[in-house]
Amino acid sequence: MDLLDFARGPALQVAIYVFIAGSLWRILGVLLLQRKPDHSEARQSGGFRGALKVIWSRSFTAPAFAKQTKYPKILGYILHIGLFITVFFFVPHIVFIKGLFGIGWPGLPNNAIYFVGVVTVAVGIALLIRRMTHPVLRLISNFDDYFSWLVTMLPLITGLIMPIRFGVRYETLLAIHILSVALLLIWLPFSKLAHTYFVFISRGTTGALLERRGART
Amino acid sequence: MKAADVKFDLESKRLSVEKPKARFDKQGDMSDAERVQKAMANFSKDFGTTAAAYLDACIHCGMCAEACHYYVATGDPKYTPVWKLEPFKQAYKRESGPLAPLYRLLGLKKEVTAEQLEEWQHLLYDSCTVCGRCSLICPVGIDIATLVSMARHGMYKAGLVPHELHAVAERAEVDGSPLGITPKLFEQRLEWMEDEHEVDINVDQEKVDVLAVMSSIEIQKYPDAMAATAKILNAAGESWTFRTDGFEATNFGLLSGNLELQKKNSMRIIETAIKVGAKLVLLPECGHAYMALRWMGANIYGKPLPFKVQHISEYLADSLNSGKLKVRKVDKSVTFHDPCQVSRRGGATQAPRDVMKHLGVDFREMQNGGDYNWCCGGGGGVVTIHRADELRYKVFKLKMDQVEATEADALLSSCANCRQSFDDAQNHYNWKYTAESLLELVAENLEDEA
Amino acid sequence: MSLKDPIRSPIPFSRGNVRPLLNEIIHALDRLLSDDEPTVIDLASLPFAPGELEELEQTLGSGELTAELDALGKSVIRETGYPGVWWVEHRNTGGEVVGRYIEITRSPEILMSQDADIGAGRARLNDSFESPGPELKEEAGK
Amino acid sequence: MKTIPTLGEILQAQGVSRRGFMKYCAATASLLALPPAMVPRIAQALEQARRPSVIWLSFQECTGCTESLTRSSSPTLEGLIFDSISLDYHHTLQAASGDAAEAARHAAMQENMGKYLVLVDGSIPMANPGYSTIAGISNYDMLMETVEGAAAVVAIGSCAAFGGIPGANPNPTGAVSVSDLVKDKAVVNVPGCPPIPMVITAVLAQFLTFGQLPDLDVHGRPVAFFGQTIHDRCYRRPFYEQGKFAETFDDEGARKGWCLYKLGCKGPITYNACATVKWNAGTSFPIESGHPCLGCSEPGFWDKGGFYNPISTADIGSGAGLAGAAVAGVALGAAAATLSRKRQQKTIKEG
Repeated sequence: MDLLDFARGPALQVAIYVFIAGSLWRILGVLLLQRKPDHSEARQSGGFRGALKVIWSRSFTAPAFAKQTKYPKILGYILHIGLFITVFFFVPHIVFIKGLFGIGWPGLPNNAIYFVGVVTVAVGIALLIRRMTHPVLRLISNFDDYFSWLVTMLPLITGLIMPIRFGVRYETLLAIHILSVALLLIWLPFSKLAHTYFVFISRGTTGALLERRGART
Repeated sequence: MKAADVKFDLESKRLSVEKPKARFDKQGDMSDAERVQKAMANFSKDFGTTAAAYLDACIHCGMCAEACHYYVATGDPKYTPVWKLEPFKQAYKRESGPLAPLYRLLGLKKEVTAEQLEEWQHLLYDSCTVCGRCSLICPVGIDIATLVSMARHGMYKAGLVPHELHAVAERAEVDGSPLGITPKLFEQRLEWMEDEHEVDINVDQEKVDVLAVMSSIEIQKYPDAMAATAKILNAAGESWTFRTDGFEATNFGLLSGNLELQKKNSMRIIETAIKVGAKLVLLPECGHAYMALRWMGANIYGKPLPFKVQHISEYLADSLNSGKLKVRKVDKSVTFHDPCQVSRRGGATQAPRDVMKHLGVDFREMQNGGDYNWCCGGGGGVVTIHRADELRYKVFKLKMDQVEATEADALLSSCANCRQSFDDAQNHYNWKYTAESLLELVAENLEDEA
Repeated sequence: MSLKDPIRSPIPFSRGNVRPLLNEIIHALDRLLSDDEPTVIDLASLPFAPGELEELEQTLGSGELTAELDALGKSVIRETGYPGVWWVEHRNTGGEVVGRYIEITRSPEILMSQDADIGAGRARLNDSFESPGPELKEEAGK
Repeated sequence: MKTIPTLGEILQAQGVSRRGFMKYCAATASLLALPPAMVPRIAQALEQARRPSVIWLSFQECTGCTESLTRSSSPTLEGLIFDSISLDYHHTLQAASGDAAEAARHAAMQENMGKYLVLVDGSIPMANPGYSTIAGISNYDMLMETVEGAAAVVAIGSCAAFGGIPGANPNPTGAVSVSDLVKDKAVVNVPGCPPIPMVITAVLAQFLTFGQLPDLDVHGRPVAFFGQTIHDRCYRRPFYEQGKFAETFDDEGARKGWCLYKLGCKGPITYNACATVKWNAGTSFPIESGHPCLGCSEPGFWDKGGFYNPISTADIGSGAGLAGAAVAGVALGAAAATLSRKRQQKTIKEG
């Protein structure tokens, strides 16, 4: 049982268990709290339609706020799209997913993934600098923000080191990479990274509320 | 501070309690521990699924600051909307969040402290008009405005409401209406308006279709609105009445966070409406009144309301669209300030625009007007707080630029509280625009039937 | 695709090992001309794709001079189509390749007669001179 | 102690010319993957080299490694035996057997005390000595006894190096590797199943030439041959980078010679010289002939998941485990919510 076997075996297994348990814990911990019905006369029906609408529309800023939020929005999107591409279009990852769920799809060439990965890390660093320098972000940021940043960046960085290697053996780097993913999976449900699913619950709630009122979503 | 010794300053541009020599921003003589305990109790009441979903979704991206006129005007990071919720969120994470047992066990989230709550009074009251602009920009869709209103419940119970808001709420509890209006006084002013404008104003009729209600600001400062409402309803041939036992539309319970008072105010209108068998309760030109009854009334009542509720601008739009009312053309270029609770939060943005189309005015929409409109800075009870004046004037500059950019002849709105804060700021900057009432403009230009 | 067809490398020329090798040879030739410095490239440790070695050999082609060495198995020392670029291939008694090099030099070291062999050869020649073999003896006797 | 002739003297005695000797040194340099510039130094060292005595011990093995050695292309095995090493004991190859063979072994040990080389192939059963014995002597006893006076020990093949097939799960014979038992002597592992013949001879040539063992990596393997992964030296690497993969064994990609990653190639985590030195005198190696690398030179490669499972598949727990986690999550969520609601009632009552 060398480091790689440990990482690929028990470590990842436990991480996935913790991720599933943690996520359900947190989601149900929110959804099962008391729920007050809204008796007000709806201006128009379709609360559910409103929820879906906002889940989609709130991904984009309204023209009124475009100017002020242009910079963080662009960086945020590059980060998210970069993460999405590196995770879901890197062939070894696809093969991993295929091993789990049996579905696979064509991937991108590795050089493209390395490029996207580097850009994503660069943007990640830019966003961290912004969080540490922008007065608003300095005030409202806490341990969760900074640690979640690290936990998200580690898999990317360790993944990018693998082709470069810096003299370290490949299977050691692969093990470290998988352990960093395990850390991410374990940390996610207990941190702001849970916005992975809460963004839908939260946007949906607002969407349903505003759609009933016929207000701008 | 007893309700009786509250003196009103009804002469200045902005109606409120007289500027207090000594401020009583802490009510009752509870110990700090008691205040915290009261705050936590009433925060907990609101930690339902909705609040929980929001408070667990925040990713500290700080974008809500870019939408908040207090941050944009001052650049002070403490006005970041989600920062205003910090004690509320801290209490949630520690008390009711899914990970609450973990946080308590590991001591990761500290108890909210009294000092913290006192410091946050300025953030939750003076610097938040609950305008909801931040709720529109939040990328994870958190309705921050709703949470601020919720947070005020805890603040009220902890006796940490700003002096003026508390004073007005106290009088409203006693008199049934803030600004010292008693039913008697309301009736006298109606009669005064009846003579002044030679219009029949029905008062205390028994069975009617439409129950009209007024805001104390209109009754005291813009009484013509009462006459205008009467003209409109008579012209529309409605069977309507004012009721002295249920005339007050504003709800300082909602603004101060006093849930009991909010319930009392709303129930007074609901019961009166049921008594007279009204099919429609017509809300006056007031933003928070619309939010309080149109969207919160039924939930206060506990079941759907047995009558429709409309803001006067909605009624005017429907009547003009259906031809029940006809107006003369008004040759003027006009821009419109949307009251946040009616347009952005209430979804009735189109109504005033329909009315202005019928009036044939040269309507010039403000840049980012309508749903993304800058707030007048006076809503949510902020206009009554003297301590917040400097901040309000600074924030109002945004509004001034927005209006001036349209180069319209006149500025219209349909909320008395907005008009009041416009008047006060106009006086402060001796600004050329005066906020006029959409309702009164329509009333003046009704096509008088043969 | 029958067994007789030459194996084509799946790797395009632009990405395989042949192109960089040719480039290396060019630089080696520059060094040979400018500061008379020979270079030996050991082909055994290069990860050739199938057919690439043959491709390299064809590209270099053969020149005017080919030498064969018979010691501990056969060896071929051939000047390729590019003077100064030599293809040296050692095989053992079993006929298996034990070493294959490209030498960029005026003349590969292995072609030079070694002092020890020259000395031994001189001694042997001297012995056969002192006591000529049967044919020569017969000639001398007549 | 009769003086053992140096290699130079032997070759001269056989009439090999100096030029022939230079050819031999060049071949050795190439064999040791040393730069050609080293040839003079190798020549100078080889001249003085004395033929080391080599004792080959075969334990739980399939003779695959010996087969591999007999195929070793350079220098030919026969030459190796008579010219460069004195293989004094190999119970498959030697003519003598039984007590005579043992006597030969002891003689070699006596004569070359401290200088002879012990080559081991096959793992050593510890569960029960009876599993594998030679002339009634258990493998363990023979190994420890022979290793006593050895200059160095070379474990040939994955069995000797890491336990190999006998050591694979469930390891009924309790097979262990040489380095598990021999702690006080330098053990060079030459893993592979079988190892590349050239690599075996290279390690011997290295010892013959420089009289000391090559520098080793973390698993005790000569860095010259096990320093880089197959993946890093594989000629199909450009296809890996371009994302061109064979999906099945005879699809268009496989026929075009694309990367075999998706078919379970263990190249990226396997350190060996197959991609450069290749097999059967440089003819080909597993990947070149279309089969994914099994990773046979890595410890416990039999137990590293299926040969045809790509590296990045992991068996992350049984369905039961996942279901258990889900149930736990739901329970925790429900518990947290009910606890919160109870606390809310309590605080509201007090408030």
